Amino acid sequence: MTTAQTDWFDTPAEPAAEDVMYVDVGGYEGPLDLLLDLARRQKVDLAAISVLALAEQYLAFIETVREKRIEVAADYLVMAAWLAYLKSRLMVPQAPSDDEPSGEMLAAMLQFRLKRLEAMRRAASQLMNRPRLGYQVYARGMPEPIEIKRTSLWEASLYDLLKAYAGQRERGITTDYSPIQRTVWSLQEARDILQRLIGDSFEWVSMDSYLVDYLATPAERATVRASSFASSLELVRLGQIDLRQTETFGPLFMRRRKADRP
Amino acid sequence: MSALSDDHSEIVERHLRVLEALLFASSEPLDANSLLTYLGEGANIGELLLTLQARYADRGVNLVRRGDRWAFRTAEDLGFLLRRDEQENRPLSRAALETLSIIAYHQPATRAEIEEVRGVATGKGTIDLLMEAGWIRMRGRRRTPGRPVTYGTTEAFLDHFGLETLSDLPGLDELKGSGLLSGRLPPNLQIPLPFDGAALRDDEDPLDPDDPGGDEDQD
Amino acid sequence: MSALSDDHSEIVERHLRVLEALLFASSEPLDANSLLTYLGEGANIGELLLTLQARYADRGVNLVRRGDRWAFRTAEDLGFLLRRDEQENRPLSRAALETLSIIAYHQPATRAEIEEVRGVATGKGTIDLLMEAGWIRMRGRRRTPGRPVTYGTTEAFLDHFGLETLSDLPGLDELKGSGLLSGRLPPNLQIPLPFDGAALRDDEDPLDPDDPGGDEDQD
Repeated sequence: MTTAQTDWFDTPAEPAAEDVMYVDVGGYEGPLDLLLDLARRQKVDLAAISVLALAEQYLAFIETVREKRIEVAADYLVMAAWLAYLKSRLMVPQAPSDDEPSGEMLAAMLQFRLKRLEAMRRAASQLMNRPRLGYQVYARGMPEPIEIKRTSLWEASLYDLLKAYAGQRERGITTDYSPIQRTVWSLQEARDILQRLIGDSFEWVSMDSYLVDYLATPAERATVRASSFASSLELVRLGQIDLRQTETFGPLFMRRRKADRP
Repeated sequence: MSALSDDHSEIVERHLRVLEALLFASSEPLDANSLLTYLGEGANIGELLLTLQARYADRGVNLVRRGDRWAFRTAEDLGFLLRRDEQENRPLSRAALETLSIIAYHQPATRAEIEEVRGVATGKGTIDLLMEAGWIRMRGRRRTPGRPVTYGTTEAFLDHFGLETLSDLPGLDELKGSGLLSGRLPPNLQIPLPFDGAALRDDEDPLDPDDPGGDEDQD
Repeated sequence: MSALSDDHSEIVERHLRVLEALLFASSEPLDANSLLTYLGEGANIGELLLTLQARYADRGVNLVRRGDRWAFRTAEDLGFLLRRDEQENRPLSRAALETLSIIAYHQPATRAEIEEVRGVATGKGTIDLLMEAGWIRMRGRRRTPGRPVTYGTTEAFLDHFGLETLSDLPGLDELKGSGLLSGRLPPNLQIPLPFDGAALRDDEDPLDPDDPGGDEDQD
């Protein structure tokens, strides 16, 4: 919607009837504004305007604008459709069975809306003509503001204090703390060690005796055994060693495979 | 005159001096309650303010009431002397003026209601501009589908336009009498519009806590 | 009274009103000559200003002369109305709390010692704030190179935290027992037993005479 550039205190000059058709729609603040302007040109009290004539003028105006291929905002077209409907209701006598509002009621509604808009405009201009602050009436030019002097009362509880102390002592400790590295044998690691330990020995030797040096701590036992066993299976698959177990849960023996000898 | 009434008038004079000092010092209107905190219990603040108002009635500076607040302002008839040229007079757009007067006369009013009166969509910029000027505020939310925000005027609005209360709006009675303020009703149905102050109406809910300015509007 | 003097006093009253409005609304004191331009020829501006000054002499606002200029100001005896002391309760920052607790346990402590425990530089503001709150004081100077100031707590500190003596501060076992320190502590962690008593320790010198608060700390 275009904003009206016209100073609305200026009552627009009354144009001759034929001039009406040449007014640009852009000068209006919406369809109601246009209707109000058209109504004013009837030079009568809004209560006494001919709504039918008004509707016809509006429709003619919109028609002219559209013939000039000027883009008309949807608001104006909605109003045009409504006025066309109003016109038809006013011209055709109402049937008794008709539940729709009568043409007279619709016309009264339109008059009411026009009167209300005009009243609001008059109210706005009355408001602006009042002695306004900063225009006719003035406030204190040298205000003496209230000076606020702020003093802070600090609050802390003994708990806060102790928590702060304990917190930072603990912080100091954690900087020295180094997490215990759990030894985990990787498969590659276990395989390298087995290769190294078996060497060129073709004797059956139990796996545990190879690894006894590495089973020193109970914590490492499981990972050493698991990784070594898995690696030994891999070495068997590659045909590098033989593996033998005489009984269930018995010791696992291994030796360098003969065929593997260079 | 008895000693008692002497004492009394001495206290009244002291109170009046305090009120003068406070109201003179401030460029913003002050409300009676905060003034009372400077006087101590038992002071009849309402009567004191009226006394002060009467004293200044003929002076070049008058004590005026703006809603619940009071302020010294230069006398209206001397405005011609004081016109400040340096003031930047940015006239309000026609859309803003109309929107302001519709809110003033129809409050609490939703945006849809403003648009219904103007017959055209009201840009958000217009409402924002009036909010920024400090003349309108969000009052609450209408208890209808969509819970639209309702707008009303502020005390700064009263102050700017020199109104004591909303019922001082020019032509208000006439407009009410002709039914023009009664929303969507046909012209022959006249329903007087209640013009209460800041309190929410039956069909208004308070603003949501996260509405802008929702807190300031609780006072 | 003759008709002539009636006329005269009417003109004077009108002039006084104009002066009131001008002086009230002006954003700066106004001199007699510029005021005169609003009154027209023949007005005795000097006399008018003195009349106005006399009228407001007992009021809450006075007309005061500042050099050649005049202005309304709040009466001097009511100036207290325009000042307000506000006390706000504010929680201590974490840095301040930590610094305070280190001083409490490790006193007498120098700033370097505090920083060593905290592992971070302690802003001067933090120490100043604790001094201002009245919880710490400068005790003396450490007998080491640079003679750094040693800090300790005050009686106001004991008072605020509800301690009878510094030895009421909980020790290691109590801190562990109350869950403030976790169980996983190296065995060599020591919580110092706070040094009680205002007397200087062997490695402390008294404050220099020109240290702030050097005198009060001698008691």
